[in-house]
Amino acid sequence: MMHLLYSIFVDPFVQMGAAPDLLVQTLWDGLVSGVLYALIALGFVLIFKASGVFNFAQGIMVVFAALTLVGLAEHGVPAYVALALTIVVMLVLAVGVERLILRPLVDQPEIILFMATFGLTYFLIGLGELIFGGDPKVMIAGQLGLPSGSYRITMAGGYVQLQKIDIAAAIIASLMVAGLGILFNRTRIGRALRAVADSHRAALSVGISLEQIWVIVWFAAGVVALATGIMWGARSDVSFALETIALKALPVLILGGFTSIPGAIVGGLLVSVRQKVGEFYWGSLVGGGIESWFAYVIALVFLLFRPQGLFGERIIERL
Amino acid sequence: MSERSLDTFPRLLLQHAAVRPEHPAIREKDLGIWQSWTWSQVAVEVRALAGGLAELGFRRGDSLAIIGDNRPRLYWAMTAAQILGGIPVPMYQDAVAQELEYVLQDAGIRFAIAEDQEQVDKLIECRERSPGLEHIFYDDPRGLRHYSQAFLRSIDAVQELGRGRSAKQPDFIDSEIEQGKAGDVAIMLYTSGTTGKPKGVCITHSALINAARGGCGFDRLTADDEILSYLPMAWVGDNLFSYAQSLLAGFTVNCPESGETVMTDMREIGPTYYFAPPRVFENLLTQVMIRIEDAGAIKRGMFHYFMGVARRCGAEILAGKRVAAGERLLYALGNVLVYGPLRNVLGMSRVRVAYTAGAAIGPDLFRFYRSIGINLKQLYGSTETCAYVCLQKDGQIKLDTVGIPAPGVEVRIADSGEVLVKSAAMFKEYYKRPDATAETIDAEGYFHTGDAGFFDQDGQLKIIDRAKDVGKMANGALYAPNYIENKLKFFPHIREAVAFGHGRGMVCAFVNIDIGAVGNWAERRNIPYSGYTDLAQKPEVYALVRECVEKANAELALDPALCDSQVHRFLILHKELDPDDDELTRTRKVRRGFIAEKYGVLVDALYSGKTSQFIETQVKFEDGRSGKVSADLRIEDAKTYPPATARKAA
Amino acid sequence: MAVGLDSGKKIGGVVLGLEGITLSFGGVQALQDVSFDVREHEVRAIIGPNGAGKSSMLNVMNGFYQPQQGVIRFRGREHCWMRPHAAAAMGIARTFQNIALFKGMTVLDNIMVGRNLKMRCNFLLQALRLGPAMREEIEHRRAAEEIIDFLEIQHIRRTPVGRLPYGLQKRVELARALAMEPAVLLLDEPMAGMNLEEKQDMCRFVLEVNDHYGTTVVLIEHDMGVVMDISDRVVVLDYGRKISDGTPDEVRSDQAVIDAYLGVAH
Amino acid sequence: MLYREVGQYKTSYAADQALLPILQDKIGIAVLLLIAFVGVPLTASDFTLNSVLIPILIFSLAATGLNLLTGYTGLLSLGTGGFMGVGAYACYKLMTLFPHVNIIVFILFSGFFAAAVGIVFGLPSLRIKGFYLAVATLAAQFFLSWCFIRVPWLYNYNISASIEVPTKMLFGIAVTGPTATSVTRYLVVLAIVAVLTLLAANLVRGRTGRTWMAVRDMDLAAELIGIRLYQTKLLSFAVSSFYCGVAGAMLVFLYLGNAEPSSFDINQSFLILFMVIIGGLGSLLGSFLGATLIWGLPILLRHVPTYFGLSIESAKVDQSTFMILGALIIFFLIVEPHGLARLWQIGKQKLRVWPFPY
Repeated sequence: MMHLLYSIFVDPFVQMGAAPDLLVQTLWDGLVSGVLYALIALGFVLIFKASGVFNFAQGIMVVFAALTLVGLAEHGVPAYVALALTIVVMLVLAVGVERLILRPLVDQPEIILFMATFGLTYFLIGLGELIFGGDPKVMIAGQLGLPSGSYRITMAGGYVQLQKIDIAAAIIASLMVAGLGILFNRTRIGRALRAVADSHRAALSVGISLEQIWVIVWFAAGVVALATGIMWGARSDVSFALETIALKALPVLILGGFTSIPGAIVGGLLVSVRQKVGEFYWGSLVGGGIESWFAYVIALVFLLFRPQGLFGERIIERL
Repeated sequence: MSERSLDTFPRLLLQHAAVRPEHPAIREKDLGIWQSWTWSQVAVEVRALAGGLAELGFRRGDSLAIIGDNRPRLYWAMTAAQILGGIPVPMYQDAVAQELEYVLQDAGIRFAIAEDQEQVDKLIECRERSPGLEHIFYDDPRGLRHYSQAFLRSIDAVQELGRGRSAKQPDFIDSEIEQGKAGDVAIMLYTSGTTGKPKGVCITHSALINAARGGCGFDRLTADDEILSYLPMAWVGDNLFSYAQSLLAGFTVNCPESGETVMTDMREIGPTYYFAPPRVFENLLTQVMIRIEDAGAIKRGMFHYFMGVARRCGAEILAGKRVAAGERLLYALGNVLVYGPLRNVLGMSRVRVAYTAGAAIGPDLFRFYRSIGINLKQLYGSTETCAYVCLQKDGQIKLDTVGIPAPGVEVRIADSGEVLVKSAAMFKEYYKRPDATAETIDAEGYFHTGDAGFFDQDGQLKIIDRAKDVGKMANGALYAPNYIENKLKFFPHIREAVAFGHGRGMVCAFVNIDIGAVGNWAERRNIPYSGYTDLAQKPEVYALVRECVEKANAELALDPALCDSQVHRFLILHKELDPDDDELTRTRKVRRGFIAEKYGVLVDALYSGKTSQFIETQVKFEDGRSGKVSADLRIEDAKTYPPATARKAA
Repeated sequence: MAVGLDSGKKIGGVVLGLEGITLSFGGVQALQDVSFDVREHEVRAIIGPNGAGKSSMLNVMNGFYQPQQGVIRFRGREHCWMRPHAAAAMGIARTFQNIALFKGMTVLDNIMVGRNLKMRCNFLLQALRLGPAMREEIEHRRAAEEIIDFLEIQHIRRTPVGRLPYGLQKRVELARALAMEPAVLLLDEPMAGMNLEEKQDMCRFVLEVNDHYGTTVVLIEHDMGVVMDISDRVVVLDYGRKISDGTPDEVRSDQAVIDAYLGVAH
Repeated sequence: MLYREVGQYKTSYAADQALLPILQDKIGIAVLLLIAFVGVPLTASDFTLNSVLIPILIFSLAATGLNLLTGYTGLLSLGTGGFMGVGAYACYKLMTLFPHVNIIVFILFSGFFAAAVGIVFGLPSLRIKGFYLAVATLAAQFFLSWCFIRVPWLYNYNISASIEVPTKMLFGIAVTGPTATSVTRYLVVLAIVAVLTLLAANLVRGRTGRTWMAVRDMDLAAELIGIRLYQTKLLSFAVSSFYCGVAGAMLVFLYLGNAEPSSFDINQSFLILFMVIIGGLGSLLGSFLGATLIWGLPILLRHVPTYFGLSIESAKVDQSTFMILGALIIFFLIVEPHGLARLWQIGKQKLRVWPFPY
């Protein structure tokens, strides 16, 4: 018993102190994958904010975008052309989703739309595999001009390794967030988007139809998904295993709240760091692999005390 | 108990309670299910009620007014009154207070049983002017909690009194039943009468039992039959079918939940024995036709195809005649696909015998029901003859006759063409009206029905009109207005028609369109309208009605005796004829004389060749308020056809 | 014709008392120190211009909102706040301004849900539908049917409420509340959005409920004619404060009420 | 057309509230049961029993469980696979600990373990709603999946990390394990599913079902009527998990014969959810229709083309199944959110009013 308590409350911290480089490395790894979580969460939030849809398919959209890009490149399409074409594909997808799912389901309960995105997920999995096959592929990071290799920083008797691609990812993510921030706050479309979040009728008064807005946000989420796919693919492979990152991003959303972009980012980083640290220092206690559910348990406990999330607005129930 | 002693209704009740105590006697849809009472339970209830009535001073010869929808307790009240040697007087539930008051005074009624608050209110209103009404009992206490009048009691309270009485005097009821005689008046029904004030028709136990026994034997009714009783209790038909025959054969009477749910209740119960006046059959058919028009093209096509098959051979198959094997096969297929489901939707799947009477039924309508396998038959009778004069025999059904004289009935045609009837199932007298009684029953004991008719070559009676309405046109030709009106009314778009022609050179008519059928027709053609008056004056509607009139004319032209009765000119009335405005009787017969007087200006306009006429009329609304309806009525000519003599010659 | 209708009605002592109720939402004052009482068997109306805090008042009465200050006294017991289901168990039922029926269920099932508190059979017996559970179902079905009969909704018994027109839904909601056999019935704008005929029907039903079951009725209504016709006493709220309280005649002639109503453009 | 309801009147509430008030339905179900219990065992091939009927029945039961929670109580759960796993592993452990007790007892008893776990993961349901709750059930799914892999005690420290079902006898007949015939297993599964379905039907049309539906349709109003939300939701979680647990135990013991953690992963949860959505939320019949469609679809895709001399690679079949499933989900949500069960009902209604449209 004492041993167990020791290994929970003392040993990990002793380790942290003994090898600060390892701690920093773990933190960095957590932060980096946090950026990717944050990107996925960003896609979720975009769509949720504007159309009230909890898009379960965001994960598969990442895979689908990455697969399309790599698939096109494999057929000899130059990298940048493939990138452009993939963006077009994401636009087509956005239009398709709006026409075939959102429009017929307008005014349905949120939970129905949520389930519809399960359908979309399965459809895209089937379609992706049918077209591109189920084998893992290598991301064309180099052709797209993304850096490879790493920086090594020595510290405290050891070193910390920073992958260049991770740094690039962080930069691109920041740029996208900034871009979206501008889109949301500075443009007419942005005003409409925010209006939609409040009330559908208000959006109509801004002069942009609901349908257009849906296409725009789904397209934006598609582009975010593409970026996420490229980054993630550059770190590992492009495969359907990526799909599960969407599930990992869910707790992020719960912590961040479904409607808050800053929340998505902070939540993504927090969850990821906690997850990595938890796995590294405590995971062995329970046989490892706690990454898969640790974030959920945190989110669950969190939800019990603050059902509307970290940054979400308080809900007042009325009758 | 021997057959001989079963000569009053109370004795019949005791007999069923003894022979089939557990057999359901009556059901009522209440609180969502069919509450049932067995014959023995009914006997107990009726005894209690009779005892209570006696306790409150109901004596031999007293009358008991009964007013309300068909409810078990109201039926029991009839038997209870009969046990005490009293006379139940059922009344129409939609009668207004004045009408009730007349009957209450005429029959000197001291006791009344009402269904609910609505009827109680009417009776209380009557009582203010006719204090002879000493006691009012009610079935449904809803809304009556704070009615503190001493003369008001619930039926439950009366039964409580009765139970108290039988505790003190256990053999009282039985001795009362013992005193009853077959010749006692069992019931008094007020005839609405097309002219004059209503008369109370006194019918004895023996007459009603004879009629019931004749009918039950004729159609082999047994205790296992089921009937839905939804027609007014004040009407002789309901008395014969739901009361007399049920008590004779022991079959089950089913009371619907409310007027709105009759169709649903009918579907649930699935009566084996069914009665309805032609207008009910007509409404049902109209609904069927409207609904099928809303069906998809394939189903609609299939429906019409198989209805065609049924028209060709359905009635013949039902009548057991020879039909080609191919047709028979098609009919069998149609039975699975259309007729069976249709009977099911109508609630008539189990109907073994269905009757219609009260007015002439359109041949198409009659044939429709027979062709889908429903054994619909016609009968002829009146209140005075216990609705028991002629019945159609299975296998000998004709569209335009009312069948052969029923067992035990003698029918004669007077020289004037009037139908005369003599039987054991006849009324005793008009209450306190010996003059009227003498007028209708002649020295030989024949009752003068007032209907004109003749026997055809098969010995079946054909009724053409009321005898007094049959007249002569200016050229001396026979004029039977009812016959013409019925021909018009057989068209689904025409609800009522009033013909004029006695002593005139040509026949003209008023028409009421059927707002349901024509309304639907107009909606399909995108003809907007705001209400009856507006719709009635649409040129399209006039064209529609003219088409009907001309078809009727073409048929009339074929009959040498009636070819002069073709309708030359017509107009569509601006309001629906209404019993509340005295234009129709409560049984919806047109009061031709009254109408001719009320709308004299329109009649004149018809015969003066005008093409339009302004009219303003007082109307009573349902809530008792009155108002005015006015309109400029169009008058149109209809094409007439030359007599068909030429064709006959050829 | 209600012959001698009022003769039998006996208004009893105070059944529900509210003292110094104060309620606010994040700085918005909904109710300020409101006190009034409801007597047994009476029809008590709460009126006031839009936003006067009428619905909030009902929500306090049945425990949906918790007042910051004040005491609710129900049948002699004091409560600072009642939990909604506790309020229901004590005999407070209500209907809602924006109909809160269970849309996916039939009329009969909605009413049967109202019987829920009266049903005792455990879950296992229900699953097996054994004797006691079956008897209980039937007993309560009968009770539900009596309410159906009372409110004249036999013809829609098996219809899912989502498919009913508005007026009938209101009636079904009343039926569901009645199924709870409440001592106090709170009606939030029972006649809102109805046509004249439906209003008359609903008035009749409210009075009959009050009369037949002896239920105390507290209602919010905008139609002044209706309020003045059917209520025994009226309390008037304006901007979360009570400005008048008394019989319809007293309230009608109260200057504060006249001012409040004239001051609000309708 | 087939429904001739005239004359089917009810003289008591008991008859009016019967499970199948219409005579034709009674006959239909009787015939169906007769075929299922007698006809099928006599005629069906091993393939039909093993690969079609047994799994369909088991998944129908799991879908019924999820439907009680999601369709009737309105609580979306993505943890079905996990709850099924609890049942399976509980049954396995019970069997190991008490090898002489009848296996059928354990299959049923394992449901209680699943119910207990269900209650624990249902605890957040009072505070959180909608997809937040769905996420909470995902936590259950991931946690339980992880347990099935990382807690070796559960699979008796088996090296392969899977559980193997030994042969167990009932009245001298093998019901589980490699020697049990498919007919025996089919009959056991059928009997359990039939009885549990009957119980579920009783529940949903009684007080419990009504409180569940009330909570689903409008939880605030339900509370104001005196329904205790917490108890109601937890009961729903418990009963739902019980059904899933039994289904999970049957899946391993009467169908698969051995279980790997992947049998109870998130994909299983989704599959069952899809069965419920396509079959019909809030309809027990729907659970069966959905399970039949979703299980039958790939079998059809695999076998039908061969009749026409075509052959499709099995990978392609899987991929098309995914696509069709996804499209079907969206289609049903748009066109008929109440799924196949509603289509069935509409068809039945059409037959009842035939030849009229209403």
